[in-house]
Amino acid sequence: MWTLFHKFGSPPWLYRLSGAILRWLLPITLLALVAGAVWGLLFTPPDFRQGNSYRIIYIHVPAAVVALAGYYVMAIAGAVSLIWRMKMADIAMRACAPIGAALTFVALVTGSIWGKPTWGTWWVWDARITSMLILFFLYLGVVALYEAYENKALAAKACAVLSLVGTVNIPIIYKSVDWWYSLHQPASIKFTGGSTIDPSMLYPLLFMISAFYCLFVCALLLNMRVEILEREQRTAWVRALATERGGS
Amino acid sequence: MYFESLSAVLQMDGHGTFVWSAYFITLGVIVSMIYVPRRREKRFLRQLGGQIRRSEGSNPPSARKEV
Amino acid sequence: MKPASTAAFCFRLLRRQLVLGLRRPVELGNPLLFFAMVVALFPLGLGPAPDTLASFAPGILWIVALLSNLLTSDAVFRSDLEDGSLEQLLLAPQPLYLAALSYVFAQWLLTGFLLGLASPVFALMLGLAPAAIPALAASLLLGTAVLSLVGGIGAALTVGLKRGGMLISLLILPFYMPVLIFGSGAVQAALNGNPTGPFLAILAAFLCLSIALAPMAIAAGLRISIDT
Amino acid sequence: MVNDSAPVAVVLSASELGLERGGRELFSGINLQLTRGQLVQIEGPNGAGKTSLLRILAGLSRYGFTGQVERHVPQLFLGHQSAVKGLLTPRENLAWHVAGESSFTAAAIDAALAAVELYGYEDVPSHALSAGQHRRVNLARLYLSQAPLWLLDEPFTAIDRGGVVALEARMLAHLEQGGTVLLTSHQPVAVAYPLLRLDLTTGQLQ
Repeated sequence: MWTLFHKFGSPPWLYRLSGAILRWLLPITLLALVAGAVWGLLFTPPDFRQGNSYRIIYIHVPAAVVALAGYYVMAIAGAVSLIWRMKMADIAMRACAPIGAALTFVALVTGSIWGKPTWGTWWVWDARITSMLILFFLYLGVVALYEAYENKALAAKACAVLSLVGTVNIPIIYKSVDWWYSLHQPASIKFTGGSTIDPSMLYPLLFMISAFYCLFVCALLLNMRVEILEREQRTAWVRALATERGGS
Repeated sequence: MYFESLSAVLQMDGHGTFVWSAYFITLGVIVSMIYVPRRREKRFLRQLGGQIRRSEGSNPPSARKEV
Repeated sequence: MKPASTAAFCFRLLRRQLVLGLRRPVELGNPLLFFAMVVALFPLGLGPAPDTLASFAPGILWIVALLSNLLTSDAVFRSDLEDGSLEQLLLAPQPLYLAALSYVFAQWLLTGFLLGLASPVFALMLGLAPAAIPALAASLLLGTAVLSLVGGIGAALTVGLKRGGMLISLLILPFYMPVLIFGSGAVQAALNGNPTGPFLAILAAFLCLSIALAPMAIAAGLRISIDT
Repeated sequence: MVNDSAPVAVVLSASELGLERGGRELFSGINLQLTRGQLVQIEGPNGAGKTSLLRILAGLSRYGFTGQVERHVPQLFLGHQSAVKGLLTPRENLAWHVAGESSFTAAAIDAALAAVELYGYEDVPSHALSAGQHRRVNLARLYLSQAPLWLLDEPFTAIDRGGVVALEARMLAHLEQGGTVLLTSHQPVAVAYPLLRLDLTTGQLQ
């Protein structure tokens, strides 16, 4: 267990491992995303109330789910970085923020596009959309804080503290927004009633959610590889790699 | 296959614009999520490789003057 | 000689911060003045119709209180960092958790507490029904304490940065939202004749949670900020 | 170095300290064991990391360095900044000091302020004092504190000749009582006491 833990702290080992994982995970992920999209777009029946516009669910919900999970991944990496002072946890945390922000952005934009045919307006202060918007702000806050620090080792620690504070706060924010929405809005335009979804619509959704999780892992590893190289650029193994790969 | 023709797939009973634009925006974001770090990695390795060659002062294999 | 006992040390810090605040009475008045000025902007922007203003009053008063707290949060640790007091504070053998709590408590007494006491005046200016005024003052007293604690986290994380002013708002405004929801909710409930107890209880729960956790984050943030 | 000395006498020990800033190695492999009654000056050119080392030893820098630091006794750290609040009087500055030392009596504070030649300035708001006088308020803590270990960063900056002589006398008294002084300074330290030098470029204590 501890040897594995220490191995994760070793940049060249992680760099090679991530390369090996990406070699097969990246094609599988892309294939799964395409397959899931085709399944959702072409092989599921339309919703009896919303017609075909509900097909946006196959990207909206997975993006939202993974964006939220990504915040917790970031916070866990932050906690590891603060407690064990592991350099690789810093790097993982740093890599999470832009990916999470991108996925939150997708969830917001697709939610907004979905809102137009459903509610007749591009933006509704619906509890979920509002919560997503706040999550987007939280991610951007981490990115902004990281960029503001000149010393990147300290930047990572500061972001770790911020993301841990966010972890405590996110459930509170979500519950508050939920409650706020139910107070101000009669529950008439509630949709995607969670458990009542038909299996023929649910399976492609679950499939897409797993594909988005794989996408998150791929993007995380890709971003971490760049950060590893930039931080370790004075070490012998990166220089050897650069002469070998970038020499031509 | 739920739809009968390609035009039905594109139109989706009038919701086609919304559905397809949502999917294409997502596609764009996903592609950039994969492409941007890969390009950064390649560019970084190329720059560092060049830096190392410059500092070592080694001549290219075919020591020809470039124009 | 032993170092000062923790209680004596916290009392000493609190007294020091309060004296520092009270020796600059003008700066003490600034958040209140800001509050008054922004409140005056709303009739100009929304029109002077008493009905409109009264219906927006709970939200307006709470948002302005939030902004005024945000502006003062930035300064909690800044002067101490600039003159080197902060590094001495971090070297003190007493727990930094309690020291951070003392700083935030002093800051709240000088801003949020005064704001809560002065809020009935501004509420009357906006035509808020008198029945809702106790709820406004109570929710502001509880809520601004939470805001000060959360704002302290942002202040601790950004105090070492040259341009922290804008950044701190980006970092902590999302964390202010639950307080805003329940704070203005309390006033709204009082306006509608509903009991305000549950709202105040939730705000008090937020306060307990932030007293327990925020000083830890502040302490961690200060240790990072001082480590240049 | 002082492995044969009794462990009780060790006030601060550091092993294998290394620091990298902006991709450049400032120092590495610093091993240090300070015992009671030692006077040590950290030496090195500008930018060698003297202040950084002192801050690591004090426990202010916690991230970004390698190695271990252990402090065994209470310390007094005086940094570049004087930690004096302009709105407080010198007396209040010392009485409500944030470093958490014990509460000093008014008489002790007055005596300390007199020792740094601020007699008569006790109740003047500090913003009316000069930068050198702010330094002196800070140095008054050396007369009040009971901490055996002093970490002083450039203590002679911005004080006049008389102040330097008084400070050196205070350091000598502290050392003779079994205290330890670790300092950085660009000026030669004229204390009639064996001076050890820590060279940052070699990491050797001489």
